[in-house]
Amino acid sequence: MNFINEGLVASFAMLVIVLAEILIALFIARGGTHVPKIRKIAGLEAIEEAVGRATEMGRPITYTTGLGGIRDQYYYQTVAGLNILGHTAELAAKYGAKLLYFPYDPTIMPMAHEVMEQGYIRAGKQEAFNPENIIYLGGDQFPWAFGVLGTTYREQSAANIHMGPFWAESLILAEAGFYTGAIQVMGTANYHQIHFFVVASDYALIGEELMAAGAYLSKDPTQIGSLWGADFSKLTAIAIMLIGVILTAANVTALNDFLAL
Amino acid sequence: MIPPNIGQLPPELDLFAAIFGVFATIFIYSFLWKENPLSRAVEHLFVGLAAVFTLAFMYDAALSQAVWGTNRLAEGNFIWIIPILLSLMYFFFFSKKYFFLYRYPVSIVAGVMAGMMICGMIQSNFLAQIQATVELPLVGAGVWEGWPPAGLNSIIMIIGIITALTFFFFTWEHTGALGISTRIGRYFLMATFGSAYGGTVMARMSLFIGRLRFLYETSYQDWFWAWYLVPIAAIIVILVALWDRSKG
Amino acid sequence: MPTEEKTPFDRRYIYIVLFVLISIPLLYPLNLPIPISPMSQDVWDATVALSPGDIVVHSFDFGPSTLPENEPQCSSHLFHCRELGLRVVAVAFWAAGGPLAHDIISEIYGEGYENTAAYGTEIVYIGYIPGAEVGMQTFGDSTWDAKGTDHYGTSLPDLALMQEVRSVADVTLWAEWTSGTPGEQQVIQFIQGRHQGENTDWPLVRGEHLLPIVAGSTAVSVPGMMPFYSAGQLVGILNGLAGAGEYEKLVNDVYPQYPYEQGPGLDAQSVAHILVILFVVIGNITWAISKSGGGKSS
Amino acid sequence: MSLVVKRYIPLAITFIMGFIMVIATYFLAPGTPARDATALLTATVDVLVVTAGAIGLVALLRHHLMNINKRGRFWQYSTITIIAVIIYLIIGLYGVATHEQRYMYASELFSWVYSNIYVHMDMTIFSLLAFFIASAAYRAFRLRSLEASVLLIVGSLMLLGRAPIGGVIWEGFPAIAEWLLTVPNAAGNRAITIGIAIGAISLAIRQLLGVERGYLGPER
Repeated sequence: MNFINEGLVASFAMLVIVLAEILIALFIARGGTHVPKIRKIAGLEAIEEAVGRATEMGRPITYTTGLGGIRDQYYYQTVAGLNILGHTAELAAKYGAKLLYFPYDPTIMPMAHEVMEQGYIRAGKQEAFNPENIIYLGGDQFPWAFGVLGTTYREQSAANIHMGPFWAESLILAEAGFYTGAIQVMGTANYHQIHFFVVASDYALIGEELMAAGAYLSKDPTQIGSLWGADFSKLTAIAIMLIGVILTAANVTALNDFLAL
Repeated sequence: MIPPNIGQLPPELDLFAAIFGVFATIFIYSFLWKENPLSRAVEHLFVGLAAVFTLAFMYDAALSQAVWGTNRLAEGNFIWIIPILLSLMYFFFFSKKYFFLYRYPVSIVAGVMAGMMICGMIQSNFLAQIQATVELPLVGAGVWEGWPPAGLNSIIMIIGIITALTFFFFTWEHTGALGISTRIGRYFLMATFGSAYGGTVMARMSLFIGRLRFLYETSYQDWFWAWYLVPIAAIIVILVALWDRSKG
Repeated sequence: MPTEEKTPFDRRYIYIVLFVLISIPLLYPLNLPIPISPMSQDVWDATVALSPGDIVVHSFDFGPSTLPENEPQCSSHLFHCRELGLRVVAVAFWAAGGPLAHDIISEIYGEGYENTAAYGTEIVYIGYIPGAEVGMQTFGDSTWDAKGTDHYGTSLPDLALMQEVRSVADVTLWAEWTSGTPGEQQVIQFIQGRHQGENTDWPLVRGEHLLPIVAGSTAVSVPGMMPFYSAGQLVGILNGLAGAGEYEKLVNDVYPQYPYEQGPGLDAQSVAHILVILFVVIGNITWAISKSGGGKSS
Repeated sequence: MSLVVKRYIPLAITFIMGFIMVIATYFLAPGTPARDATALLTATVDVLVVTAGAIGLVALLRHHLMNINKRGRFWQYSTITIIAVIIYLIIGLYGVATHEQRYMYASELFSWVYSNIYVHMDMTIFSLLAFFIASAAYRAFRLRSLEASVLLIVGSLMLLGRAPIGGVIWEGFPAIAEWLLTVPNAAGNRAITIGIAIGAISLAIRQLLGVERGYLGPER
């Protein structure tokens, strides 16, 4: 009878290390002892520029959170995308631009509604929020993508912001922006699609940058603390890899044996 | 989930499907030239069908879990009424006052998924990747033979992984040694994206080739060939485009 | 930035050239030679290493939209498994994969195979298992619990083959045909990862016996699979249409009765790749000219 | 009070569920009754969200009906959507009514429409990517900077290596492509993968603790 399930000992140890680092950093930052500065993420700075441009041109902003729902293991990207939606809605309300949001999975419609409305409330323009700007286009990949493509084209949107988990439709969305000459800010952590965003959009958020967006935009010390902790986790990963490589070269298998536990 | 067929459909429907397929294909491709009434019509048709398809998909999945699964409602396990009732809270989407009730089903789903995701991420995206890096061969028989030698590959990979990972440091300034490392890391990321893009072209082209083969090779009982319709569809597209332009 | 630029070369010309030039090899095949890539060879090697009677799971996790790539991959591998005398348990974790898998299996095992004597001993088709990764996890832990009956309504315990396959520990090879999620990553996370070391017949990877997984995927997903391939979590990969064509060729060399059909498609691929490279070159030349022209590009 | 019901109870539920799932994975042995009980939790996920499909459909119908009603832009096309929804829904409901197990897919016409009408549009839209990938490469693969050049050169080498013609021109191309995939690509992807794992976990922690300003987070 094992205490920890077979084959998961090293995994549990890693989980404990990562959790501990993130939580400790989070609480240090919350206490105000040390709040680190975050490096600039160009893609997130560009959102304000995009919203501003759309306002100037009097054309709408298109926003999607990709094929994200809450019932799949990619929901963390959807949550990140919704956080940025809240921020974009706040900016759009402040400037008075029209923001169109296209939910994919109907399960997130209430959340998107709430996040958008909160953004408008923060900007002090609750009355400007129009639920009709959340347009459902069916919860299947290509009808949805074609719907977004067509609507973007007809509305001649001036800014396309796509943040969340994307699959094959990523390039369709990127091309939609090219057709209307829109400024495009896109981000995803689905690594088989990031390259499309890097190639075809103006600003791309790569992988982890998407998940860091919520903390980055909120400027909340607690959330920044969690990023700080995540940095330590990455440092730990690098350290384990370097030590492990050296040990393996020296024919010491202790670390390898532990990782295989 | 898909049960055996009930009833038989007349075979003539296949002919209809082939005709529809050709027209839909050409109308959608006409979007490449310009957004036009035909592509718009196909788009609206497709979105309508998709909304019902999504509903059917979700409904059937829920039904097979809650009612027909082992030891579920159909076998008299009435506790499965609870998730069904909870799911009904979603309908308060249309109410202003009780809107927040959707949070109850969502909170359960989000929690379950967060837990599953954390474990899966640590195991396969974190630990397994570290493990694989640690075991890259550097010394040993045959490691430095051939071209490129496996040892050199290992060194390149280790440098690439570590420098690219430093690119994702958010709370430390990218200056000094860290700055150099992130610069190298960016080149590795660019190489990753370039190779991924180049490797993807094949996949996208094969989809188009598949469609062309549908247009060129589909037949119905050897007297009707799909490509007969291609010029007709093309003429319709041109006529409609002219009509649309004259309308302004 | 790409969107700001007025391209002197309208995108529509690119579209037309592409459309016309790709049609040519489909109508008049060029019959270029096909080299076999190591990733496809690995799939072949992993399959021929099994002994007759071993159990292979075929998981059909793709929809109709990627049929051109996935179908020749899984058909040729399924045919190969049948010829080697391996026993096959087929499942689908995509709803759309359910009816597709039936059609593909019917092609290899013959129309109406579900009523033959081979059904239940050599092949079982369980059909669509709902719940994506959750369904996978359940199937890996206990095959009978994931779904009560097979695709045709027979209770799983009534099938002789399923009496032997109670969990993934009884399986010797997992063939994953995928074009997205759930796909190879979910199998690695929720099946391979949870069951490591449970069967000593499995190959040893980093000190653990791991369920060998071969995957066939659209070429998009393959770069993302590389970490898993080099880490040994995936044994071999069929990469898109090229991988399918290569495997068809490998099978065709040993079993000439198997049709080798991807030739014209691969020729068209070659044309397409050359075209894209040409577009990139032309793009750079026009860009260089417009740049030296002194601010003409707005 | 209302804040408790609206925010803190759902937050607590999320935290507890996440905690249970982690504990179950690491400490409850497979096959034990406790583990099976947590497996049931995952089985409820599909059931819990089922009505969302219906609200999506209602929202879609409402959007297009309003558009027709006020004769908005392209209102004629809205009627196509509505007719498609109504006909397909009737076919599906017919399946529910006639099939013993009440599945929508059970109607043969329903799956026929899917695999003969729907699929044609699906595959065609997917294949639009062949055009888009070519024109995006044309626009974006420029020798603009050193980084962009890496993208361009690696991309072109992959293009040559992955098509059969590459091997015909020079037999080294497929080997280079293979090397690019297995060494630099794998290295970059592994870094991204590790980064995503940590980013996702830190996001999940923020969410489970309720500090993320999302749909359940504190108001500011």
